[in-house]
Formats: sequence, structure tokens, C-alpha cells
Amino acid sequence: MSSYLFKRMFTMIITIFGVSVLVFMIIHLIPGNPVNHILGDYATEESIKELEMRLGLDRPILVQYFSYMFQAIQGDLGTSYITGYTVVEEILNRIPITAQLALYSIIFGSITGIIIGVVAAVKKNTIYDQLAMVLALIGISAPGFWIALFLILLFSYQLSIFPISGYSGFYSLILPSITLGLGTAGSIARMTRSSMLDVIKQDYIRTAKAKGAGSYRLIFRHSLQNAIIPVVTLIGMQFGYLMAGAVVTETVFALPGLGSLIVSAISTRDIPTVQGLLLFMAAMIIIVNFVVDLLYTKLDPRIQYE
Amino acid sequence: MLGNNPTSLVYPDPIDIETKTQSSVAHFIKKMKKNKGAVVGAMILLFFIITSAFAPFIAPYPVNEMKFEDSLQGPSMAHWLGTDEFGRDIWTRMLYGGRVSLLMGLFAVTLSGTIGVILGVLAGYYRKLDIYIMQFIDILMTFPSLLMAIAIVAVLGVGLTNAMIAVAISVVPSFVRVVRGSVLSIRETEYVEASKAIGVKDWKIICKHILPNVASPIIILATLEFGSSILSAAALSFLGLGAQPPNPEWGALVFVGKSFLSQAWWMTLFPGLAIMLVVLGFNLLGDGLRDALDPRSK
Amino acid sequence: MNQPLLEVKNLKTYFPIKKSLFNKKKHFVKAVDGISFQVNKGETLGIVGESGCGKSTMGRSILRLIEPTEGSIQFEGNEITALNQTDLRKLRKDMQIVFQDPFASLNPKMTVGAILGEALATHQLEQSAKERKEKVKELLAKVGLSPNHIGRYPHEFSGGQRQRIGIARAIAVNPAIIIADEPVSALDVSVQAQILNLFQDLKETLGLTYIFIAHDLSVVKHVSDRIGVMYLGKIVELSDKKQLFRQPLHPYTQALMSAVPSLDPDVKKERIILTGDVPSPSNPPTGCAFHTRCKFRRAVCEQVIPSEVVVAPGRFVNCHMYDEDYRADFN
Amino acid sequence: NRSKETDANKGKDREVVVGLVSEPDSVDIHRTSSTGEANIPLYDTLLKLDNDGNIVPNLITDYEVIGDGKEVIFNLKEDAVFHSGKPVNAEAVKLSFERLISSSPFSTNAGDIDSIEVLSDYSFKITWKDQFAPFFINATTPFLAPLDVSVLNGEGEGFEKNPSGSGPLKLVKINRGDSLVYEPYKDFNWESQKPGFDSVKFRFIPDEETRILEFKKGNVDVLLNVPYQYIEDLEKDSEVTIKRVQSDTLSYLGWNNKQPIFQDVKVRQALALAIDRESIIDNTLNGEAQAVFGPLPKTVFGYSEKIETMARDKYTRDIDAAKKLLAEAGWNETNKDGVVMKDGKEFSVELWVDDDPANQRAAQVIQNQLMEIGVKINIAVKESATIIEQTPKGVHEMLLWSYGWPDADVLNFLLFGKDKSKRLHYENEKIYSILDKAAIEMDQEDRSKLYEEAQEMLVEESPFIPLYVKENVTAIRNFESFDVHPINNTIEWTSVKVKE
Amino acid sequence: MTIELIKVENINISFQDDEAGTISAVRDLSFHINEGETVGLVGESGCGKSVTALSLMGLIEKGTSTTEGEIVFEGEDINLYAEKKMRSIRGNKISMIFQEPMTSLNPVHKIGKQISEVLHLHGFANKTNSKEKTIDILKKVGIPRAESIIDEYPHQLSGGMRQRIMIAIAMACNPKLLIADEPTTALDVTIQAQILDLMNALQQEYNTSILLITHDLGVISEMADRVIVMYYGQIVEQADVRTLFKQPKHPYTIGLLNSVPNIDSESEERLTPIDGNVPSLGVIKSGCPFRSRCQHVHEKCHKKNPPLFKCDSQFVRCWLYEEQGVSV
Ligand SMILES: Nc1ncnc2c1ncn2[C@@H]1O[C@H](COP(=O)(O)OP(=O)(O)OP(=O)(O)O)[C@@H](O)[C@H]1O
Ligand SMILES: Nc1ncnc2c1ncn2[C@@H]1O[C@H](COP(=O)(O)OP(=O)(O)OP(=O)(O)O)[C@@H](O)[C@H]1O
Ligand SMILES: [Mg+2]
Ligand SMILES: [Mg+2]
Repeated sequence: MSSYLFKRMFTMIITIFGVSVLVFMIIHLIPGNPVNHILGDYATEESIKELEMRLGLDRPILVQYFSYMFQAIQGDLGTSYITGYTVVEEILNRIPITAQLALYSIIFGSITGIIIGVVAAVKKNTIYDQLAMVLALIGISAPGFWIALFLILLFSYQLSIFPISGYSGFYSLILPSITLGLGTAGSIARMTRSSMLDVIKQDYIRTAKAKGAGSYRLIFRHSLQNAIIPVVTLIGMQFGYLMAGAVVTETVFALPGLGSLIVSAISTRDIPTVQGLLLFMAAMIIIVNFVVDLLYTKLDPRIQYE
Repeated sequence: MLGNNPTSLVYPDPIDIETKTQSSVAHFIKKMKKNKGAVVGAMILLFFIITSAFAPFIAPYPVNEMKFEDSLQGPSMAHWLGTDEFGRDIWTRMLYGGRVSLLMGLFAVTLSGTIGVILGVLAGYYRKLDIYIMQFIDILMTFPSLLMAIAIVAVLGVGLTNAMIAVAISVVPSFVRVVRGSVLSIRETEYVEASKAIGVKDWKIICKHILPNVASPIIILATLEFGSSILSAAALSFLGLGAQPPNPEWGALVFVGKSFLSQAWWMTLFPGLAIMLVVLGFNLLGDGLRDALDPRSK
Repeated sequence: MNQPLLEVKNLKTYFPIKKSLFNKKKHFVKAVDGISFQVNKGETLGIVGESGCGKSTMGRSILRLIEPTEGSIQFEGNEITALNQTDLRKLRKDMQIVFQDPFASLNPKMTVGAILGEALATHQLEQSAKERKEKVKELLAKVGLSPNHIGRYPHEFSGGQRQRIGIARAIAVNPAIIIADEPVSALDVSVQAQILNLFQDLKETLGLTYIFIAHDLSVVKHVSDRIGVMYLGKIVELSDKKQLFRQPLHPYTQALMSAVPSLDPDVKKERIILTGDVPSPSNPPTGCAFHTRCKFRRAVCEQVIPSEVVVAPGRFVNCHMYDEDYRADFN
Repeated sequence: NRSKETDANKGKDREVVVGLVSEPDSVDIHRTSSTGEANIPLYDTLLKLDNDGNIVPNLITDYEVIGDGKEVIFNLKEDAVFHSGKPVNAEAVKLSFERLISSSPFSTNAGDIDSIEVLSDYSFKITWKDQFAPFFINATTPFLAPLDVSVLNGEGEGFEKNPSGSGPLKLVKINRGDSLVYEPYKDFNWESQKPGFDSVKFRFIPDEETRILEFKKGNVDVLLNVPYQYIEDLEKDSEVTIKRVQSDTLSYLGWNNKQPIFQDVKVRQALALAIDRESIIDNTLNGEAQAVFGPLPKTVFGYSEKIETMARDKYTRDIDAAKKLLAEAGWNETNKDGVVMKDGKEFSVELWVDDDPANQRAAQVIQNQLMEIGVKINIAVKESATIIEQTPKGVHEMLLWSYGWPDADVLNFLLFGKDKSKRLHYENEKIYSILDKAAIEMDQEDRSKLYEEAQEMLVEESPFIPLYVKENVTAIRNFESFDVHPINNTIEWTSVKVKE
Repeated sequence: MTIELIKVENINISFQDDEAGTISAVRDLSFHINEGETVGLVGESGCGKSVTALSLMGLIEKGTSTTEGEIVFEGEDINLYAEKKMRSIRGNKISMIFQEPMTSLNPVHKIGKQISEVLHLHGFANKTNSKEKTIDILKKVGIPRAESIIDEYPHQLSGGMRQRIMIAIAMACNPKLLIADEPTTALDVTIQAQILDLMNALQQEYNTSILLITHDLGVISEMADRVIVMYYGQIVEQADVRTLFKQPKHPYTIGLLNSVPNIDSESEERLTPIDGNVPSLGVIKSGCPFRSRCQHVHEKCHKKNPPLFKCDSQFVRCWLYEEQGVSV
């Protein structure tokens, strides 16, 4: 177990290192730099030069990279060129919303997705199956803002059940979580269905039937836990996507999360923020995947990490 | 003891009666035809492909002609799906937009599929390369596709092709993972081992044995990714990274229409529906393909 | 002419199971753990043993489909383990393998013609496509299939027919020796008999040599001239067939033979029921690997690894009972 | 605890909620160029513009230009206090200027200052190395407003978390990415009345549709920059008042004058003649803009009615004239697509436009209009960061861009000055010398004359096409009174009074 | 004194197939099993052995297939039972062991849970005593370390152990009838010997009837009292074990016996396989399904499928025995 942990940590470090190199390359490759944004349209040549010097952007790229990494290793992700806040502060400011949003939408998406998937599998080739799958596909393919606006118009604007936008506690995250969760639910439903169909064919299900088990027992005790294993991978992957990919939802619901931060940081070329944030997200994604792997061992005793 | 005479079969072997050798293509089509979902999916796609292909002949109006006096009109006999803020016919623009969007999906899937299959096969077949390739893929996966897209467009310049490349690259990891997984299991099959035992060279084994047998997961993934590529491309065009105005790519139409949602719902609804239908069509077709390619299914 | 066709000396194939960055110590599955035997031209060596004892690994190692860890394999006096990839590929012509699962060993996406054609093309045995086709038809006829089947896919055949295709592929390159890895285990008895007969016919007409692996003693007995009994990576007894059946020496061989159910309901054999399970090759018992299940076990069996005791010309057994040094312990 | 906070605010009955698109990058005016309603009210400016655009006293009661104009003595109002409670005295202003000069990238706004001398508690003298005429107008912007350096930490930073200016609003709470909460600063000069509200919350709602819905639902009281397509809808609501103020930002169609294709003045004039501003305004901005023909909009110092009329006469749309000019310039063939050609090459250029939807719409209309004279435009949408960085390098062809500056000096330092023509890359020695002269001319009358001269040449040369100034549209509900400054478009917080 | 435990009368099992229409997998099958008796069911792959077994359990999927006929168990036709009632019989009075010990246990549940589940389902245990009962049963099937095994997972056990667990599950509720569908096919001979031994011992103890399905004639000869030979969905021969092995009558049975290499014989003669292959289901519509592989084929075989003829204690489905036998 511990050597496995070591191995994971090692690959994690390599991956994060790779991400850092890639981020650094890319952010320097793309045109525009933070100076342009800070100084705006009316900047003069001198002020640009001066600010570049002050921010250290005039140094050779490798020097910039290593001095950045040197600090980063010590836990200092730097200070935003744009806002004056430290990157850690920025992340801490936003992480509660993003984390909650990701969590709630995962919960919502998994539960609905699994239910839909199970129903579709159990009622294979019936109208329920087709309905469930069309529902799932709509969840996958409908533009996010459609769903968001529809929910807002109905539940917030007309029925006044939820706030329209902004963050004011759990209540305000319900609609955004549903919006985000629907896409997840769609993929999970499809995965659950096919995985359930596989499991239902297995010999041990026949054994359970031969024991005299009823259909609920067959589905929930015997099939689901086996069927859920590939679904868990998907959930893990979705989590990574939710961390960064919630931009549209965050925008529509005016939620200050990591997604909108990364977009604005990219558009302002706020190098420290982009870098810090991506390193953080890469670490989060890797950690989540790690947790998912550990979860595997709980779900599937056959899998063991040595 | 009853006699034995291995060759004197008085009556034809029933197996010979039964299995008329059927070309695999015909068999495949037959299987597809029986799958209702696949047929519906194929019909949806065919509809969009044909209408897009013949857009210049079908479209009732010139695609970019502005008629300000007709702006923001709802669906009517003159404009089936209404008009946009410049009085351009939405139906016309969707027809032309289909050419871009469908090609975009095709290109993205082909490109990412090619790269993904190559990397996946290398990683799965040559175990020594595996760790490096997968590490690279992990890095790619943890990377926000938005930043990747901006970077690619920044390096290669704005334009449809480059946006497609960006979309394609973000899809590569899923292909690599799927292909690698399949290759890993096929590599261990006895028919691959048998070929090795005969002395067949590696590249021939890959081409003749590995690739044809990973085809079905690849095709399924491709049909899934086709739809999502169109969606990602749409998101890019929202940021100005994809199709440039006034190019009526579907995603762009959806996002432009969003600004007029309260006055002209048709501007975003119809292109959005088109995307959803295409995604639906591809998924249905993909499911059908999976069944048809499964040798166990009849 | 005294040189054996194939001579295996002290063959070992270990699979690493734990190779971590920080843990330098390696653990192994000792799938094949020191096997030596010879096969003469034209004879059939049968190998029996329980599941997981290393039969397939041995077969594959001889062909270098799995790289052996240690040992020497000489084919017609040439050391196989020393060959590079190019030479090895040439050698493939002379040594072939037939697998257990007739379905898994045929590419479902290729027609029979393509499968057999591949074998021919690889060794440039027939130059033109037309010649190749003729040759494929000939091969099909040789294994009792209709030449009209050339365009069919594997799933269009029955299990026995598929196995015939597998055999056709093996003989396509005119090998000197065929390693048959449980070629009939997956087949029904009636089909099994057909295939066994086919093996016999081919042996006679083509002068083939076989290493015939199986777990079914009656099958091995039927086809083999000599038989090796494997247990946990080792050959515990190797003998001429008749002698082996008349008087099995190793306790394991004895148990194995007694466990085979008789076809005659009147014969009630005295069955030796072994207790316990087959130990794992990744964690083999000390001393004699069989001692955990052996009713004759003595203290020495738990400590000392038995060596080959030659009890008669061409017959050896791996058991302390027959070893002069330890015989005293067993009285 | 954020939600508690909102609840607490709801308890106060006179909260003003302002809906904005985005959060200012920082409230520290020495660190950012992103200014807006959410950070400007922190600051009280040294001078200010009255409703007619005249520079009038504010924190500075009067000033005296000494000698050749390189030295100016300023006298400060005596009762102004920073939000921290410290007085806005000469010493404080000096320290603020020093921070500006030493560490702000915006020090150029203050000119090349040689020294600042405190003469008495409320009087100080600034000495410039050269005369710097734009100082007075710049002093009406928050960039030169004094800020309270006493709140800074040891490194001279930390203002963004704990700001202290002397403006009407005092910052109470920062909810990053979500909102900024202010209260009226009691020691601000509320012009002998009490503040008409108890708190102000600036909420950042990036999505148009959401912002409108929040406003319609009554959760937002002030909606800034109402998207044009929603104005009509809002006007129908009797509770809603729409305020329009002409912005000081001029949108223009520019190009890289160094590109060979634009070297010919006839081509440039032809392009100008092909543009129909009203059509663009009507069809992309719902008519919420004023067409501008001359280089400077009305609200900017240096604007001349004469120039505007002249430009209008010269460049009112005339397709035939435009085509004729193109033909004269050698673009006399037309290919099958209707694009004009010269020496076998099409007149086809790339137009850069940012990701603002209204601008993208305008670009398409322009594309159509230019196509009518056979000029083919390919639109390329770019991030503004990219445009700002790339255009000075001159890699672009055409761009749809804008500038907003209260002074005609913008013609010099941004548009046409020597080595400063960042977006247009226009070279004209004669114009350089006029603009240089105007920059240091301290007499406003003479300055105007110089700018008129320069503008006359610019109209003739047509190095860019001024298009329009947009209307700044604000929607409000439930106010007894609410004014927006007609020149600089900021909310006049002294006038804001919530309906009880 | 023999008491009939279960009697199968003329069952027909057919599957709906999209392409071939209705395929009948089992046709007019009738047999019975007495209490304490072991009946062997042999035949080549695909001849309908498993389907027959599953039909006794009521486990043939209802949607795509039909089971007609009577299955009288303890005097009642269980084929008519509703699913719920059938459930109370499965695992309780009739239980089943499957061929694949590797895949027949749920990989994610602990051994103990899988055994106690069946006890709970049929009320043989409650929360307090289930562990103890589980351990008892495990001990009975000869599992060492039963106390710790209950907390292990199937993958931690060897094939032989798993098959014992399967037997433990099947025997947990003292069934009247144990259906063993190829219980040892996947196991090594030495392990097979252990398992067969165990089944014998349990049968002695509880007087359970066993339906033993296998294609290994050796296993049949050792275990069975009576043997049913199936071919192409039909019974082709039925006899007590001695008669069948000593005097096989049906050409198919003879062919089968000739195909097996006999370990006890010293002779080196060639094996005599049955020619050809088993035709696919649904291909043969009329006549004797074995005729294409039969050396004794004559005209009648093409026309009509023979009925079962009773010759002494033996039943044979072959026209060759038309004269000697009595049609049933
Ligand atoms: N690639 C591999 N990696 C690790 N262990 C392996 C590998 N291949 C085989 N083994 C192990 O080596 C041992 C011998 O396997 P092998 O397949 O040779 O046995 P076998 O005698 O052929 O068994 P069977 O009768 O089931 O075919 C087994 O314990 C198996 O788990
Ligand atoms: N669910 C099903 N749908 C369609 N056909 C089926 C189904 N189950 C079984 N069959 C068919 O019924 C026939 C009998 O199958 P069965 O499994 O009983 O054979 P078996 O004698 O047990 O063979 P084996 O020795 O291979 O286990 C086969 O031809 C099989 O294809
Ligand atoms: Mg093997
Ligand atoms: Mg079966």
C-alpha cells in the first residue's frame, strides 16, 4: 500500500510538473500580456517597459519559470498581477463555491443518472428505456445556458422559489447544481445502463436468482455495486471537468467560482493566477482520481493496490 | 461396434445448409437495419447531411444578405424559422451552418481519432512506451481545454481549421484511453500470439489484428465525440475562436441568438435543436453500431 | 541421428509481480521453475498437470513467445534463447503452436483464407496470391474442411472446425514440431475424438513431432509416447507411457490417476482424495512443492527440494521416496 | 455567513443595488486601468467637470500658474477628510502623488513632475520638467485623485483590501467576484443634504439575461449599460426610468496605415464614403448612438463644430463617389464575386473586432456596406488583450476599436503622435508638429486652434473612420432622484435619493 | 421403496429469435427423479441440458421464451407458479450449482454474506444466529478456517474452494433436489474428485436427490444411478447406469462412448468419433435429428422423428428398436 502511495505521489509530481511546464509555455506563447491589460488602451511605450520590468516579465523565460517554480515549491503561488491579491487568497475565496457546486452537482447527477440508468437497463427495450435515454441525451447535448435560463425563468423568476443569481448559501446553489448535474447525469445514465446490462448477464446474478432473491434484491444488492465500478471512474473524470468547466453555469448564475476566475485570468493574461490555478486544479484532479482509485478498492475487493 | 467412415456423409452437413456465406458488409447492414434506434439516428443525420450538402440549392435566401426591414421576425411562411437581427433567414443560415458544423465535427473526430489511435496503439502494444504516453495524456487531461484552445489559436491563428484542431486535441485523451484499453486486451489474445508464433512482424500484427478489433470501440467513441465536438466548437466560437461572423456555424448561431432570447427565441432555439438532434442521431447510431459490431449479437 | 529434435535444459520462466520504484526486492511467480526434457523426432511428448502448474508457460517459453528467464532450449542443436528477433522469426517456421480455445485463437475479423494466407505470406512460402489460395485450399482439405470454406469467418464454424483451422495454420509453414496447448480441452467428446485422430493422421503423413499439453490424463495417454507430469512449475515425473500407467511412482501421479473417473460403472477405484488446494506458484511451499498435499510426507520433504531421480532409462521422478539418500525416512 | 450579511442588508430599507457586468480588477487606482462605478466613488477628484464640460474646483479650490507654466500652486479645500478620518491636506496629497509617480504605471497622467512642495497645510506646488497642459483635465479623473497612503502596509501595498479615498462612498465589504458593498461616507460634502440612501451594493452579474431578470424582478435597482436590445422592453415598465447619457468613447473603423493597400488617400476616402453610420447605429445599437464624422466627439476638449460639419459634408455616404475614387486609385476591375481588383489582386482585408456582441454585429454591417463598393472584409474576432498587444506591432490590417479620453491630446499620445500611433500607424510629419505644439500650449484658446488645424488635415487624409459615440443607457427603479453626470457618465451620488 | 420427488412431463422450451423465429431448445422432455436418487443428464454442448435445469428452477426468462408442460414437484405443478411463489422454492427446496465457480459468486460480496443471504431469504436464520449457521455450513462442506473465510471475498479463494462455497449455498436450506449443472467441468481432476466426494457425502446425509448434468461420461458412470442422454433437445436414451455403459442402444450413445479415450484400456487403437457436427437448433424440422451423423440411417429416419421406445428398463429414441421396443 505504502509503496503504491509513493508511486502515485511520484507520478502526481511528474504530472504537475508537466502541467506547469505546459502552462508556462502556453501562457507565454499566446499574444497579449498582463501589462496590456493593466495599463489599458492608453499605455505608453515607457510605461509598458517599466511595468514589464517591475513584474519581471523582461527576464528570460527560463529564469521566470524557475523562479516561479522555486516559489511554488515553497507553497507560494505568487500574487496576481491584476488584482493585488495573492493567488492563494484568490483560490481560497472561490473554492467554497466551486467545491460545493461540484459536489452538489455530482451528487445530483450521480443519483439521477444512476436511477435513470438502472430503470433503462431493467426495462430494457421498452418505452421507459427509450424515454430515459432520450432524457439522458438531452442532458448531454442541450446548451448549458438553455437549461440554466429555463430553470431561472421557471423557479426563480416566475415561482420565486430560488434566488435568480449570486451566492447566498446552499439554497442559491440548487439551480446551478441541477444545471451542471444534468450533463453529468446524462453521461452517468448511459454508462450505468450499459454497465448494468453487462452485469445482469453475469453468472453470479443467475446464482442470486437461484437463491430465490427477488428483483429488488437482484438490482440493488447484487447488480448495482458491480455495475457502479466503471461509473465511478466517470464520476471522477466529471469532477475534474466540473472544477474548470463550470464557466457557463457560473456566468449565468453570477457565481464567483474557479471557472470564471480562470477565464478572466486567461483573458487578462494574469500569469501567476493562471499558473497557480492550473497547478491547483491539476492537483485537485489528480487527488480526486486518487480518491476514486481508493474508492475502487472499497467497491471492488478484487482491486488491490500494493 | 458401429462402423466408421469419416468421409461418407450420405446427407449434406446441416451446417452447410444453414450458413450461406454472407458478406460481412451485408450482414452488418442487415443488423443495423433491424436496430430501430440506429435507423432513426441515421435518418436524422442523413437529413442534416443532405440538407447541408445541398444548401445552395435548398436555401430560400442568400446566406449573408441583410434585410433590415425584416429583422427579428418570427417563424412564418416566408421565413420558416424566422429571421435574425439583420433580417437574415434562420433556415438558410442553418442550412449553410450545417456544412461548417458537420465538417467541423468530422474533422475534429478524424484528427483526434487518428492521433488517439496512434498513441493508444503505441501505448497499448509497446509496453515500454506506455508510461510516457499515458503520463503525457494525463497532463493533457488535467488541462483546461479552453486554455489549450486559446493557445492553439494564438499560435496557429484564428480560423475554423485551427479551432477544429483545438477541439480535436482536447478529445485526444479519451481516444487514447479507450484504444489503449482495448489494445491491451487484444494484445493478449491467442490470435495475436498465434500470429507472433508464425513470425508475423509487429506492424502487420497491429494493422491486421489489433486495429480491426479495436474498430468498434473507436467507432462508438467517435460517434459520441462527434456530437460533443460540435458543442465544444460552439463554445469556442462564443469566445471568437471558431467560426468568424457572419459564418453561420450552429454554435455561433446559438450564442448570438442568446442575446435576443427575449425578443426572438427562434434565433437560438432552432440551431440549438439542430445540435441536439445531431448529437442524438450520432448517439443512436453509435449504440446501433455497437450492437451491429458485436459478434455475439445476431 | 542420436541428437534429439528439441532439448530443454533447466528452463525457468518467472513473472515479476512486484516491481516498485522504492522497493528493489522483486517478487516472482515461478511459473516454470527448472524443467529439462528431450523430444525426439517423430515422437509425442505429453504433458499433464493441473491448472496453473505452468504448462502453457512452458510451451510458450519454448517458442519464446514468453522470454524464458533462464535455461537453454536447443532445436536441432541450435540454441534458441540466443537468437535475435530476425533469426527467431525464421525459426518460427519450424516450431508451431495450437491453442486451447479455438475461438480466441482465430481473429474474428479475418476470413479463414486470410488467416491461413498470413501464415504462408509471412514465410514467403507461396509467391503469388493465386498459389497461396490454392495452398490454403489444400490445407483446408488436409484438416478435413471443405475448400469452399475459404471465405468464411471463424464465427461461422463449429468449435471442432475452428480447431481444425488452428491446426491448419500451424501446419501451413511445414513445421518440424508442434506444441499443442490443450487443443481439445474446450471440445465435446465426439469432436475431441475427431481432432485427436486428425493429430494422429497428420503425425503420420507429415512426420510431425508433438509436445501435447493437456490436463486430461486419458487424452494424454491416448496420444503420447512419453508423458511428463507437471506440478507447480516442475516436471515431477517423466516416463514412457506404458510404464507410467502401469506403475506411477510419484505420489502426485498416483493421486492424479486415481482421480480420473472410470468409464466402467462396475470399476470402483480406490480414489486417493488429496486434501488441500494447489499452492500458489508465487508463494510455493518450501522443500518439495507437493508436500502440503502428500500423504507420505516426511520432515525432509518440507526442507529439501527433491532432485530428479532416474529410476529407469528415460524415466525420472522428483521425489525423496525414490532417492537413495532419503529412502530410510520412508520406511 | 455571506447569506447572513445579505439578510442584514435587507433589513436596511434604503439599500441601492447596482448591477454591473464585471468586478473592477482592483479598487487601487494606482494599480489598474479598470475603473467604473464600483470603484470611482471611492475617490474625490482634485478638479471636476461641470455639466457643460468646464473644469471647475473640487478638492482644489483654486490654482495659480506661475512663470512659463512649469510651476503651478494649488490650494486645497480645508474640510475634506479621507475615509480613514485623516484630513486631505497638502501633505497627504503630496504623498499620494509620490506613490503615483514612484510606483504607478499611470504616472504619465500627471505629466513629468519634477517636484512637489508643500507650502502650507492646504497649499502645495507642483513643478514639471516641461509644461503639461493636460494636467488639469486629467485632474478631473480618479487617476489623479488623492488616496490615503496611511492605510498602506510596509510595502506600500494592501490598498485593494482596505481602501481609503475621500469620495462619497466608503467601502464596507468586499465579496470577491460577487459584490462590493459601500456606505455613504458621512464626512463627504453631501452639498448640505443628507445622503438619500443607506448603503450601496455593486453586484457583478456577467450574464446579460440574468442581469436583466434580476432588475425586472426588483432585486437590482440600478442597471448600468443596459444592452440595447432590452431597452424597448424596459421602457414599457412604468416603474422603470431609462437614463441616457452620451458616452465619451468614440468608436472608429481604423486600419494599419502602413499597409500598402491603405497608403493611397483615395482608397481611405473611398472607404469613408462607403460607410453609412445611421444604418449601423439603427441596426446594431437600436439607434442608441450618435454618428460622429470628425476625429473628436462632442464631449471632448478640442471638439469643433466646424470640423464636424466639414467631415459630415465630405463623408456622407456616397457609393458612386467611393467607387470612383477606388477606380482612380487603380482598383478598377471587379471579379465575379463583385470584389474590386488591382493588378490581379482582390481588395480583401481582415477586420479585427473584439468579443463584444454589439461590435461583432457592427462589424457585419460594415462588412456588408464595404462590399457594396467591392471591398471584401473578413472578420476576425480577437480577445481584446490580443488586439491591444498585437496592434502596436502593426500585424493587423483593419480594426473596429474605440477610444475615450476627455482631452484632444489623445490625438497625440494614442492616435497620430510620432511613434505613438499604436493602432493606426499613421505617419505625417506635419501633424506630428502640430500635435506636439498643442500638448505643451498652456493657453486653452490657442490649443483649440492647433487641434482644429490638425483635425482639418485628418479629415482630408482620412487615416481612420470615426463612426459614433454610443449612448450610455442606465435603467433605474424606485428613486426619487438619480442623476448621471452628462460628461463622464458617473452616478452623481449626491443626487441619489431612494423612494421611501 | 422409491418415492417420486419431481416429475417432468412433456416440457417444451422455446426461444424467440429475431432471425430464425421460434427456436425450440427442448422438445417433449419427460423424466422423473426419485428421492435420494442421482440422475445423470449427458449430451454434447448445446443439446439443452442447462435449459432443462433452468426450467426446473423457473429461471428461464419469461419475456423471450416459453416453457410448456408440467413440472410436478411434491405434487404441484411448479411451472404454473407465480414468480413470487417460485422464489420461495428456489434455493430452498430446489437449489442449483453452476459450472463456473469462478464467475458464479458475486465478486463484491463477502463469502459469509453470500451464504447467509440464502438462509435469510428462506427463514433459516435470523440476525443473531446467521453467522454461526454460516460457519456450520462451511464446515460441513469441508472448508478449513471457516471463521475467517466468511470475511473473505471470492477472488481470494481457489476454484475448488469456490465450488464448495457454491455447494454450501445450494445445500444451506437442505434442499430436496440439488441440480448440479456441470459442477466440476472447470476443475482439475484431483479437485473434481474432492467435490464429487463431497456431493456423495452430503447426499448420504440428507437423502437429497441430485440431477447431475455433465458431458463427462466418467463422472456419470461414477456418480449416477440413472442416466438420461440428450441430443438436439430430446431424450434419446434413458437407462440405469450399468445398462447404459454396458449395453448402449442409441447410435449416438454408442458414438459418444466410442469417442472417449479409455484410460483403463491398454489398446492403442484409433478413436471412433461420430461424424459431423451437432446441427444448429432450428435447422432440422422433421425426421430424426441424428440421421445426418448416423451410420444406420434409413428411409424412415428422414420421414419421421422416432418416438421413445421402451426396451426392458431402457428407453431409446431410434427406429432401429421399433420392433423390439414398445413405443411410449
Ligand atoms: N503473464 C503472466 N504474468 C504473471 N503470471 C503469469 C502470467 N502468465 C501466467 N502466469 C502464472 O503462471 C502460472 C502458470 O500459468 P500457466 O498458464 O502456464 O498454467 P497452465 O498450466 O497452462 O494452466 P491452465 O491449465 O489453466 O492453462 C499461473 O499461476 C499463472 O497465474
Ligand atoms: N436465452 C436463450 N436464447 C436463445 N437460445 C438459447 C437461450 N439459452 C439457451 N439457448 C439455446 O438453447 C440450446 C440449449 O442450450 P443449453 O445451454 O441448455 O445447452 P447445454 O446442453 O447446457 O450446453 P453446454 O454443455 O454447452 O452447457 C442452445 O442451442 C442454446 O443456443
Ligand atoms: Mg494453459
Ligand atoms: Mg450448459
